[in-house]
Amino acid sequence: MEIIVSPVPFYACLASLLAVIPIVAFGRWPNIRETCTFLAGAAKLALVLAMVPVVLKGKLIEFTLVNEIVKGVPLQFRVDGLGILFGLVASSLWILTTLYSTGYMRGANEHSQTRFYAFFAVSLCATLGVAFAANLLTLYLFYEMLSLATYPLVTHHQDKEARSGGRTYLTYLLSTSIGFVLPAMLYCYSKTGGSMDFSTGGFLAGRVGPTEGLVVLLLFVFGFAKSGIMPFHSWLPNAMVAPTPVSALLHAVAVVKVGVFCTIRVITGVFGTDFLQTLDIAAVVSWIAGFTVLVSSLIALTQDNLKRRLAFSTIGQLSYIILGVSFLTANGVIGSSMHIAMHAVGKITLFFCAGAIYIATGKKYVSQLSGIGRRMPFTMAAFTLGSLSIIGLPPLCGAWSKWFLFLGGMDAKQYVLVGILIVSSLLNIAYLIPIVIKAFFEQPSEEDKVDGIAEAPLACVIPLCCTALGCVALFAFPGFLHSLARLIATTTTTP
Amino acid sequence: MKGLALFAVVLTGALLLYATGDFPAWGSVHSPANGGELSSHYIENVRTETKVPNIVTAVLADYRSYDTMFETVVVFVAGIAIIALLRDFGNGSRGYPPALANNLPEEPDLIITQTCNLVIPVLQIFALYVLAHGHYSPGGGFQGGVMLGASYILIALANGVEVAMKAMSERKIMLLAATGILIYSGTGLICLLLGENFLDYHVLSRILPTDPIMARSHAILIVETGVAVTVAAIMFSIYANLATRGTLKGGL
Amino acid sequence: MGEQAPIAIVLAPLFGALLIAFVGIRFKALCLPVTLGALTVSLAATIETFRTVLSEGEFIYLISGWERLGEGKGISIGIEYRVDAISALVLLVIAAVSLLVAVYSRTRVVAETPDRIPYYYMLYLLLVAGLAGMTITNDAFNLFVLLEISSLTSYALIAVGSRRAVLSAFNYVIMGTIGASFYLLGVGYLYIKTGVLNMEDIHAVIVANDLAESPSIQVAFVLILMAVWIKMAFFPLHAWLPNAYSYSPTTTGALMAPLVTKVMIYIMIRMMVTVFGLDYAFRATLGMPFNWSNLVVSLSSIAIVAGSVMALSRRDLKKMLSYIIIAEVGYMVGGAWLANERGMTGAVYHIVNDAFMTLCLFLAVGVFIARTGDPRIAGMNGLFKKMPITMAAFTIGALSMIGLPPTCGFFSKWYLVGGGIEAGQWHFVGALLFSSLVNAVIFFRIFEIAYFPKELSDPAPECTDPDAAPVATLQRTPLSMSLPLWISAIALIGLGIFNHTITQWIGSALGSLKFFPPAG
Amino acid sequence: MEFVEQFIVPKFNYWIYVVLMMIGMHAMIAKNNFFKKLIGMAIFQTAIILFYVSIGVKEGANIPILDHHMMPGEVHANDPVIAAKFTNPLPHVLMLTAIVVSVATLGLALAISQKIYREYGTLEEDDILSQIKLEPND
Repeated sequence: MEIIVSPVPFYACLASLLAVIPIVAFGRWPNIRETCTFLAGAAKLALVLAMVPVVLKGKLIEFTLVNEIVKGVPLQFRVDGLGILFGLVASSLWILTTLYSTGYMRGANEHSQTRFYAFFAVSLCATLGVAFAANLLTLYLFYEMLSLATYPLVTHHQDKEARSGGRTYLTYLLSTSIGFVLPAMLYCYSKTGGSMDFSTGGFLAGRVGPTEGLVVLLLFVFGFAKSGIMPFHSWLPNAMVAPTPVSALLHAVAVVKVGVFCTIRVITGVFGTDFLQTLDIAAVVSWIAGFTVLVSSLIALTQDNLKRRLAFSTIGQLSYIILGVSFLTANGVIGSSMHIAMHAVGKITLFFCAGAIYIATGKKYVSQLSGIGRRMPFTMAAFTLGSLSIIGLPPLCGAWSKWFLFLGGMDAKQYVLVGILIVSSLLNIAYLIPIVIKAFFEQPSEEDKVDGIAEAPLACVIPLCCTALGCVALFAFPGFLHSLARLIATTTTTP
Repeated sequence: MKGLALFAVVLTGALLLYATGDFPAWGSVHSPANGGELSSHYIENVRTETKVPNIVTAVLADYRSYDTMFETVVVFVAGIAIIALLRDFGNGSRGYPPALANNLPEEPDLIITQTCNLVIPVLQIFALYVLAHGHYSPGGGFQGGVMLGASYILIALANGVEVAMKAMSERKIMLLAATGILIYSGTGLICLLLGENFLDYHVLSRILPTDPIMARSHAILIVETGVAVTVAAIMFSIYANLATRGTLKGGL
Repeated sequence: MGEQAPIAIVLAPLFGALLIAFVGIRFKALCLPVTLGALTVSLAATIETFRTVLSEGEFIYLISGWERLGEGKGISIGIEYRVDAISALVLLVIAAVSLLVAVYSRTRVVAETPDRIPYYYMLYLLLVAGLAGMTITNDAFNLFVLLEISSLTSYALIAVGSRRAVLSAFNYVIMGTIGASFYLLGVGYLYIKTGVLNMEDIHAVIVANDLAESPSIQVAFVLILMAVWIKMAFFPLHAWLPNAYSYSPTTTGALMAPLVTKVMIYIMIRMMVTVFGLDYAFRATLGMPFNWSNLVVSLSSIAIVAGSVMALSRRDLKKMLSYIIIAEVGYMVGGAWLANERGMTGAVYHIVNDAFMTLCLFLAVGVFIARTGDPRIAGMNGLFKKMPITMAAFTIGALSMIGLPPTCGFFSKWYLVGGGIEAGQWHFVGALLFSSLVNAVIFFRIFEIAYFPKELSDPAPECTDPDAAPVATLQRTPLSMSLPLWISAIALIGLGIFNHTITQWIGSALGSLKFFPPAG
Repeated sequence: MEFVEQFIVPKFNYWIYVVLMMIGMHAMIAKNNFFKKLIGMAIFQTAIILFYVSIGVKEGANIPILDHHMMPGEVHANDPVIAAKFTNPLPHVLMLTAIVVSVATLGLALAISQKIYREYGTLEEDDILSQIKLEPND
């Protein structure tokens, strides 16, 4: 495969990190500060977009920052299909989220906004770092950076609830990454004699037996607990104490997707799908993911807090992605890759809506939402679109990824798991659609009655409309994403 | 705790005794330590290499002079450490149990003072002899220095620390102690400045009117003097601080 | 002058101390400048030495100019310095840390020991001279003399502190003397069988006369190991350390905590590598059904776990850090005994890292105590808001202790855990990871306290110690305190990023050694 | 009896040093009184000196001073010196250093114990520990 050496991925990563300096410097002038964030976001997106055509041609973009960070392992960026797909999702949604958080943070009159924007930018840097990491160590470095950078965001309110939420957050993420990933990574390092480059066939291929392979695989899968796989999922609902923009971008897009992204990298780049096939151990991961899908959907049904319900929904959806890739078939990988983008667009819409509702009315619970659709028609319309996309109904983008996941499962002849996928889609309907019905068709209680439309600030409503329309648009024009996903599938699986 | 201590001690003892079975016979001329190249070299070549008959002095102040310099520094460290810990810098005797307050007889005892006056000059002369004769007989800087220090301690014992402090004030102690080490390390430094390694005395023949081998012999005397000065000052200082609990008033 | 640089490393602090004795006693204001000057010269000499080592490899400096005797390598009749990449690295750490702490001490020494400033700085400089001398010497007995210099100075530097410090200093004297005497005995047992005192010569004689099975050599090995273990506070011989470090004056703690244990670990490695030889160190069995490597690695796993657990329950900041040091000692001892090159590299690399990590944390804690007057963890309430810059540096230090990238602590773990995996010592790997997690718990609990302000239920304890003069709390952090703190924090990241270069240096010194897989 | 003849009699000085050292070490660890600990320390260190000096003994050798052995007049620089005629000087040199070190350590330890007495009014470890327990700090 042709390799182009270019520092663009590094610059894309750096763009948001450098933005921290002006953000902190202009902390006293909110308008300038937010402009800086926007500029950084635009620059980042532009850099990522510039790489897309090159990657679509089947080339790789590589940049080595440090020749040998430890013996034999460079600090290196390499952009391939999967990386660019994820980077694109994260950086484009960052701009929308920035717009949204301007409205949200000012609307809610939050404290320490400068800190908020600064750490947000750092988190994005880490996210892109993970996306473009060329080897396991680089990936791990940025993974840990993301865990730490998001802690101040999760605990932004600095109250008792934030404290316990933050504690759970770090306990889960750090203990799994130090306790599981680090030894697994070092095991790989000592097995391969120093190389940890993600490669098509997997760098561990042929070097471990089934038992060690399974142990290492599980260490990785559980170790990247950002993917919310059960039983290491409970940080995610607890992290919902964060301000909504954080929940939206980080806990529906960046952080959690980093988790699944890492898992995909492990399955495709560390082990390689072919090797896993010969070891015949991927089914274990499939079953864990399937279990997570089912159980999280059931739990979501019982949640009254809107954001928590969405969080459990996220846990389930993330496991779709893991499930898809663990089928080890081309269609499964396509479905997983596309679901990274599709779920991101859909879920961020839902979170934006939840935040908008909170800003406009102060309501957090599903049971309080009766009749709110009349008051906030745009928000709730967007919510409906987002929900349908998550469920996977046409004409919304979620349909595509679910379709490919379904095909992948059929190819792998995992009919039970396919059944679980279908059941879980039904459960999605069960926990999302009642909200829509409640909002539009129930009568609001007396004290909630407001005449006319009372939406959240415009800065909140515009982004959520954009993403909702995005759900539709991606259904209509999935070609670009599909070709990326196909590229990923062809480079990682044998047809 | 006691049982544990006994266990540890017996264990260590058993270990040490276990090894004695392996030792060469006591007094053996051919044991590695006694018959080895290192010790034989010192004995056989000390005359040609340093012209110092006392082999111990030669090894101490020439072959292993770096060790000896730091040995002097150890003394210096002990001296300043004790001052740093005990010396009461005018804060009064805060924290003293009342029983310890100094109640000394006003008048020093006549017989003791007179005897001391007799002994002290002799002692000091003898100390200088021990120091200077270290090349030819047992003796040297440490021994001479301790005697010199003892003479001041004797003054303090007889007349009280204040009287001794008149001869050897605190400021002087510090200066002398540092000077002693400076003499030693300065000798080494001169060698270094003359273009040889630290403490390589033979190069001193360029500034001393002797040949390189005699230069070693002379240099040994110089550094031994340094040792004596430091040791004398610090010995007295340790006594003065310990005996007066840092007040430097009164005494035992 | 380049070839005289090694001796200047030790002489500069010595002459600095003498200069203070001459002028500093009268002009107290000159003490600190003299100290700084001496340490700067020492640092410059260290850097020069380091450059020589890098360009020319390991070299010998003959003190007194006595050439070696006889054919081939011969035997040494004088005292030599021997510098290789590892000792040069340790020397660099000593010089850099002591200079930083000296800068830091500007306000602290005046505040805590106002009437003893010149004595304090003399002891300080001599401690540095002793540590550097121990690191650089190639003579087993000379090492004992310098060991005693560093011990005596550290006893005194601890005992000038508060009421409790004196007591812990006494315990330290007892333990330290046992340790030093064991070392002396060990050298005696070596001497009786080999007849030489130079470290390399001892090794040569052991090999030439095939003394590996000799009980005297084995006992000497045990004695020397016990000695260095006592001095480095290797669990369960650690009892002297926590009180000594936590009750001593701020500067003493900040100087000793990073350096003393680390230098002793270096000495242990030196003994293993140079005196006894790795084959001996890892394989000697003393007639027991185990070999040393497995035994010591198991002991260090216990040390790591025990140190971490004890740190967890401390409420006093410095004490908590002291127990973490005990755990860290376990890291390095274990790494050195893993019997493979990666573990040894990790151990040496961690000496450097741990020195700067402990330095950073002790300096930060010193600033907290100076500002709040409260040594408890609870006293850090709301500090993120009050002093964000200091907290940021503390955070870097803490992250390094936990072992999160990109700080150097992560890369130490990388080598140590990697070495553990390679050696198949899974309990050591487990202990390291456990300790990382415990450190994470400890430090994030501190972060929570500092980040989530809360009304304190009980105010800072009244000072009941009549001798501990109520030191006024500072309103602002002076530059002399924040600058060293920041340099150490940045060093943590720098050491992490350049870990490959550093380990290559270490590897160049270890390269010629043969690492044997542990038998059984 | 054979054991005594074989292992103890020819090396009795090593046995003595070990016994002395153990006495000192036991006092250092187990004694309650700080001053007794220091006495133990002195015994401990002296025992080591005994050990070292024992190393250097040579049967039939004289003290390591050349002129003392060879009368004035017979000494010429060319005369070979026979190593077997002089005791080993090196242990003596080393012990000179060790003595100084132990004096310094003892002095410092005395100063520290004096300071402890000043602070706590006693040198008994038990009493001091019970005093510390009453303090609110820690």
